[in-house]
Amino acid sequence: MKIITAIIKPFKLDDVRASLSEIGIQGLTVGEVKGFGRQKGHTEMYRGAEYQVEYIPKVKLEIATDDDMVDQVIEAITKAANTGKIGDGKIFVTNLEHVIRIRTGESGSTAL
Amino acid sequence: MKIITAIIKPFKLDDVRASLSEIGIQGLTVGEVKGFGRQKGHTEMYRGAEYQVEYIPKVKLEIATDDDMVDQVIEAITKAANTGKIGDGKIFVTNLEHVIRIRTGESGSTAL
Amino acid sequence: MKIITAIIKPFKLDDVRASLSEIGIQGLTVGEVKGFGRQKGHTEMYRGAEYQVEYIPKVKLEIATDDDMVDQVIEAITKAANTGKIGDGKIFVTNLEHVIRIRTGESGSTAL
Amino acid sequence: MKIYNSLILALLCLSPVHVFAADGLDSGDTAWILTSTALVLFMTLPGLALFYGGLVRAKNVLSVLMQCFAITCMVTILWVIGGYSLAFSDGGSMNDWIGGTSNFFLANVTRDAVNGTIPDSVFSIFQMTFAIITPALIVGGFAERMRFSAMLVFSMLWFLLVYLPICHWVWGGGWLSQMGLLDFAGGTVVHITAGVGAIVAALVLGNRKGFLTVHMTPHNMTMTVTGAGMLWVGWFGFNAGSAVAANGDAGMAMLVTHISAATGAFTWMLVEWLKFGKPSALGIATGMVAGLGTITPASGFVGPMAALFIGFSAGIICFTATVFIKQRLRIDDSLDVFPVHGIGGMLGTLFAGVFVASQFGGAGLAEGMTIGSQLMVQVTGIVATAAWTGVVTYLILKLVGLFITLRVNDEEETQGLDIVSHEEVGYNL
Amino acid sequence: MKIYNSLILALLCLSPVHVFAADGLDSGDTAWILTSTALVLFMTLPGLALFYGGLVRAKNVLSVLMQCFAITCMVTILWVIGGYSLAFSDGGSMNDWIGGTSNFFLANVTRDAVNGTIPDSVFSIFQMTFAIITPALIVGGFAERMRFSAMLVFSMLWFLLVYLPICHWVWGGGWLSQMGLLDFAGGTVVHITAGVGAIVAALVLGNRKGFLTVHMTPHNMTMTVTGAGMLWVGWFGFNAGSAVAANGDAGMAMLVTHISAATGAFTWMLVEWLKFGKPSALGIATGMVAGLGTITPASGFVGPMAALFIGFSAGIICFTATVFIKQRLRIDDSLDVFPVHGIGGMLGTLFAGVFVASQFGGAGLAEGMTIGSQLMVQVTGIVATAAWTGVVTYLILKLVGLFITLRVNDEEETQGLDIVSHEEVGYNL
Amino acid sequence: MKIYNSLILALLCLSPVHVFAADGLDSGDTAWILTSTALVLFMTLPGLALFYGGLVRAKNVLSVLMQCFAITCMVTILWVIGGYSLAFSDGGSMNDWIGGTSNFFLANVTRDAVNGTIPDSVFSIFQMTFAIITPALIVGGFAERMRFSAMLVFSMLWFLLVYLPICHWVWGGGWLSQMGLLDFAGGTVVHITAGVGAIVAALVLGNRKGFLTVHMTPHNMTMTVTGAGMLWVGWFGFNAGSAVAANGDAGMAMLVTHISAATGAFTWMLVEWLKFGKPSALGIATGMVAGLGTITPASGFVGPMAALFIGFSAGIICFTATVFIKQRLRIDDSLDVFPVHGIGGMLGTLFAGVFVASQFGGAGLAEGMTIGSQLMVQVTGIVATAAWTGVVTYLILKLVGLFITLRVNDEEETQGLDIVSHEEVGYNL
Ligand SMILES: Nc1ncnc2c1ncn2[C@@H]1O[C@H](COP(=O)(O)OP(=O)(O)O)[C@@H](O)[C@H]1O
Ligand SMILES: Nc1ncnc2c1ncn2[C@@H]1O[C@H](COP(=O)(O)OP(=O)(O)O)[C@@H](O)[C@H]1O
Ligand SMILES: Nc1ncnc2c1ncn2[C@@H]1O[C@H](COP(=O)(O)OP(=O)(O)O)[C@@H](O)[C@H]1O
Repeated sequence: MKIITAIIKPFKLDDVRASLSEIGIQGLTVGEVKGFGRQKGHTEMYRGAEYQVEYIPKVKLEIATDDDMVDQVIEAITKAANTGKIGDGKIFVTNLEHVIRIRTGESGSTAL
Repeated sequence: MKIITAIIKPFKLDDVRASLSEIGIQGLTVGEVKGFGRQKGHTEMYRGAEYQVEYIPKVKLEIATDDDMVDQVIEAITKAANTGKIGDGKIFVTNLEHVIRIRTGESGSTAL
Repeated sequence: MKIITAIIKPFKLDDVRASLSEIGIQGLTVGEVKGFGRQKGHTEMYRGAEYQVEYIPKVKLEIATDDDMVDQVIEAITKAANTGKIGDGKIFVTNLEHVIRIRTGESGSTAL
Repeated sequence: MKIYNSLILALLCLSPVHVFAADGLDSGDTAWILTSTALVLFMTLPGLALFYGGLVRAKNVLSVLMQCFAITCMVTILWVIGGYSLAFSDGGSMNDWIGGTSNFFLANVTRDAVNGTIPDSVFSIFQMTFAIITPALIVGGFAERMRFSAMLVFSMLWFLLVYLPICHWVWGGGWLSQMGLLDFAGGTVVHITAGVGAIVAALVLGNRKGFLTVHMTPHNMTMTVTGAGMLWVGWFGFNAGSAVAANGDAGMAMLVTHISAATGAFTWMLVEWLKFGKPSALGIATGMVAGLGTITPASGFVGPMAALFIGFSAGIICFTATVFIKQRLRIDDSLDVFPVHGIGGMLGTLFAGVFVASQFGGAGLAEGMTIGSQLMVQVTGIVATAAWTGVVTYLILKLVGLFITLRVNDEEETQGLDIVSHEEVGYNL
Repeated sequence: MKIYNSLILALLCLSPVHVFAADGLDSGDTAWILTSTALVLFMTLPGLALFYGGLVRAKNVLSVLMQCFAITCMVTILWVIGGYSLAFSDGGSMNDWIGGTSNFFLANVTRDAVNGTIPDSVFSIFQMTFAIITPALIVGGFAERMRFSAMLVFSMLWFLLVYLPICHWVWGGGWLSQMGLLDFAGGTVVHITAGVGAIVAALVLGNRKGFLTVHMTPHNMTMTVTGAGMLWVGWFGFNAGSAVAANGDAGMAMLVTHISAATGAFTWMLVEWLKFGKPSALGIATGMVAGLGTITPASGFVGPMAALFIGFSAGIICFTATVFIKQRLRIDDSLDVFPVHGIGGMLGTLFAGVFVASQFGGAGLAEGMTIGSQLMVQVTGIVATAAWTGVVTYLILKLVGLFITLRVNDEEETQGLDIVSHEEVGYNL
Repeated sequence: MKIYNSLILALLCLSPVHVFAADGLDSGDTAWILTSTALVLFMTLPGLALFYGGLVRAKNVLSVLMQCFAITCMVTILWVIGGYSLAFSDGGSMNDWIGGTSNFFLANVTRDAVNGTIPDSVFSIFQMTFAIITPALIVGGFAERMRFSAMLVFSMLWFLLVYLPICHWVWGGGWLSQMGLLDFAGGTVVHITAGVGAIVAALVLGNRKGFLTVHMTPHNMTMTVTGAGMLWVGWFGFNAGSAVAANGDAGMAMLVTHISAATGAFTWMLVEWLKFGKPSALGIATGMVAGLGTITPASGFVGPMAALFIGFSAGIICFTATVFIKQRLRIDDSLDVFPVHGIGGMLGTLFAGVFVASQFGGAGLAEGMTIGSQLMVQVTGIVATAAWTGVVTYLILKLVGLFITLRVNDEEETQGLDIVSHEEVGYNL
């Protein structure tokens, strides 16, 4: 199993969720993060004091999934989150060794 | 070493912490996340506009631990976080290659 | 590739960012978390009710990077985030199998 | 001299309200209208700004506060330049339609000028606060999507071409006032104009992206409830201040205003409880505004029992209108200005024509009027106000749209007006 | 005629306060009570609502705002129907205990009715704002756990069976007023009843889950401080408005009110600093409320030096009571209504009996009274008010509990009342 | 007798303002000053506290609220003890410089004492609210870094050694008042002293860690805008209340105050728009305060056209000063008290000397004064006030610094004053 972590633009969250649902993904976990990267933030002025906003609000999605779904998930996210502009974000894939569903104690793929 | 990531119901945080302490876990990191899954949110009405709240507030725990503690940790979390109702959450286990304690520079198990 | 996750004191974020920039790290993702560990929080009194604040605000950094940069990154973080006092935090290294840049679809090191 | 003495004394004794010096000034009345002015300004800043600000998404909160603030400033300046004059001075041959220019730059508002029993300066600033809140109410119709510059130009023209004439028609001696229209504190002048203006603006600008499909829940209901409380308190100045005296009329206006607010709020809450299963803070606060808006035109004319009825009606009818416009017509009058203020203002203007009658505990119909004939006048007032407002608002928006893009683009709307228009964020918690 | 002239003029010159016209209305007094009414409403909405709302956890903030709001509306309606009449009209043979029905539906509150030097409409709405805030204060006792429907029914019965009779006893000509009880602005009528009502409710409902073990820190201290500021300002209307005139009594009441608030706040802060090592914003704000509650019954009777002493005592004694009830008795009077308002009200009612004496700079004892005999009256008032409130509150809750579950269940308490009772959330930041 | 009658009547008819009884009390004037007192207190709590509180970082918000609160309490107590006496009673041979001790502990502020047409109690509490807000304004200069205990001691001494003497010089019959300085509502007494005090404190304490390099954006602009709205409304009491009567002077003061606020705000917004590309909520709110501070000394003397000009100048000049001090001088007067209040107060005090002239629509110069000679007086007032304030503030801080560390250490500054000084946090959302 894998964990697929995606950092995307916040306003794309709904689209990404929708296209993940289409390919049968039923669960995921979302967190708010700030991204530093190539994309630059805006400048705010406060009574003559200038602040470059360096962090950009991003959303982080974590999806635990079976190995055979990984490519589909990546594709679904890539398509839905793409705007072609800098700052669209990244997808990271890491190995998931074990998963347990707390309610039932099930483990492995059936716990997803 | 492993990283054990648990997504649980927020009000169970204190119980889980307590039972982890009992088995000797001294450190962990907590974040607020929103979960999408089988559990459904409530419906809010605002002057006739209806919104299905799709995300459910969850808490994400990350615990870095030695391999031999993994089963105990999983058991402690499962027991403490279980309500038997949908949405109790998941536990994910991934591999932790390396750990450093910033204060001392120690690494490996002693850094946990 | 690796993912380097660091839990640090919030007010050290700017220093850490700066020293990561120096060694050529261009992207990272930051989240707010609360840490439980050896460091203890302060006590708050509210009209005679006493509350021990158990969680300490921390910042979590995630940096995806090539294998050959790992040591430098660790060093940069350790130096910049160190105050020598309890609660300076941890660095975790895990394996990153795959990375995709959403904007271009690039994958692997060039996507970082 | 003796005769003179006696005359004065007779006057002193007969004066229904208060003894006042020869120049007519009454310090008690003046005190109350000074206070009322502060209360009505308080309704807009921060009252309405908070009430509205809490209802939008966090990314647009400052844009709403800023719009209320900028309108307050701009209308003040316009009022000084010519607004007061066009609304309240004698328009000569045009007086049916608009006031004159004799008071441009407040020429005659001198330190000693008296208007009734209060200084003219006080009268002019009291009225100014009404002129301020009316365009500010419209902000709710186009919230979260209008460009700031377009908003300023639109509000300026709307104030000049809608507010000023209608204010003159009703309160400045124009044709509706000559006809005997009963509008004590602004059912037509303030609420119908704002309500109609808002929904026309909502239609011209179009719905927000994702209206009724994506989450657009209030970002801070505590802010909205705070604003609601301030509106309630401030409205005492609005309605009881409109007596332009500290007397029994003012007292009764305050009493009925309060009763209608409470009844409107409670009714809305109950209806919501019955229909949707839960009573909500937003519901009770909205019902309160509906109750207040509806009693406004009637507040100086009716008694407590009528107020109970008016508040109750407001709760039911404005609720129904709100749901209808959103769910059926699917018009994104974003903060429901029309169903609450527009419908409320119409309702109240009608009720004023009925409950003014002394058999209903009212102040009594004017001589020669029957309930029927008064109602005809009220309907005329409502129709004229709504029609003029609707048409002129539409034309202004179309005109402004020729020169300035009215609406931010999609990406900006997604990012939120706070950053896009003001390069600021509401919260850094 | 000359004689008549002279008489009138003599009257004009002798009138201690103000010249007024033949019908007795004084525009200055009216202006001030209109203003005071706005100020006292402001105390509840948004003042008290924010003060309380900030103290609870984020998941319950709207429930508190909503309870204050709904109580405001409900009490208003009840006041119109019969409350004003039962509190302030003549109860005939029952007058010792309760008023009559002659003013049901505000029958005699006509446009011209005068009460002292102000319109009766103004008097009745001014008193209404006191009737509103009293049950709203009790919300602090059962916060974060009472069901909304049960809260409404309880508040309604409590208002009818506790507030109205005691208000009549003290201010409506009932037995305590006949005895000469000194309660200028509501030490017994408002603060003791609210304080005792709250702690009884806390006991009957039981402590919140996790009381004193899990974190229940205020979710938004800025909201609480905002509310505190509004309470302070609004209290000027509460106490100085209770002079029912704009004169020296009102001025002195405002002055001593302010002094006691400041002293109470500063004292509480210092005590906290000494005892716990840090002075807190919550502490200073709470001390302010204690100082205000305590001066309330005495505010029209005492001078500035007494106010310093009263504020100082309030700071020390209410602080001690708060810590005692929480740490020793472990009663979850969640927002400390009893130690602050209950104890404060008792303290102030006692002090009124002492510092009214002219040797302490007070307005002077009534003829035939000594400090000793006045104190006996004050103690009688305190005991009677506390006892009646305690017993009747308990019975009401038991009664209501037979028909409606008073408290949400554990899971709902965990989830928070905002979602559970109102399907809303405070913040979407 | 007839003659007497006639005389009285003549008096009645001539009295410019109002008939009043023999003891001189006027209920309308009293009502307005009671109200104004509430409004000016409202400016500090919660107005200024919120305005300032929103501008600092979240970790310091309670420290700012707490400082405003504690200053309010402390100054109240000092005012009762001796402040009122030193500011407003006759200082005998020292009267040029400071008042006397005859009114210590408000000895003569009895229930019946009258001051002009209002009770002395009302006059003394009205003036107290000015004494409260002035040191509270200074909080903006040393925000986010001063220790709470040092802040209390400093504020106490500053109040005694700066505020009281200057208040006596200008309003208590001291040398500046004898000279004929025009300062209607506090350009010198309040704004110049606060502005100069703040920048001196900023210099002595040093800049905040990371000033102009790390992010120090306002943590809650909605709070700041809320506070701004409250300041605007409250300022009506500040300026129009300074007429100490409900008459044409009060009315005109309110009108010009409002105009200047609106013009200052709008101008600042436009300048910002031109210079930085975007108009901001912070900008418009700051311009409003600048407009208000600037009109303050002139508010009772000038007419509407002058107000437009004064507001406009405030918008331009205070804006320029703010940017200059921050970007060029790099002085961390953290919330810009000097450029807004200090510069604004100076500007307004100058303008008062010009626009008072009747040819500019003002109330008219005093007999024997020309614009030139009046301007000389105004300059003297400005220089004397600024110099005394600057020197004494500096000395106080140096003195206090000998005994108490003025500033928190680096680590504490990083952690934030809320936890460090008060063991509390603003938000637990
Ligand atoms: N090396 C990295 N490690 C972790 N997160 C990164 C890394 N590089 C970028 N990110 C995240 O991806 C987001 C987008 O990256 P950015 O460089 O701005 O644009 P793009 O995705 O188009 O390359 C960043 O805001 C950050 O959150
Ligand atoms: N595949 C997944 N990947 C990541 N997180 C998941 C996944 N499935 C569920 N979750 C998380 O677990 C939470 C609980 O899941 P849910 O399906 O609602 O109930 P249950 O845990 O009882 O199966 C979700 O809210 C979500 O945060
Ligand atoms: N086993 C662990 N797993 C995950 N996070 C941990 C673990 N131990 C500590 N942490 C995180 O590191 C932070 C610092 O740890 P702490 O024990 O307080 O001090 P130190 O880093 O000096 O050892 C904690 O607040 C917590 O966020």
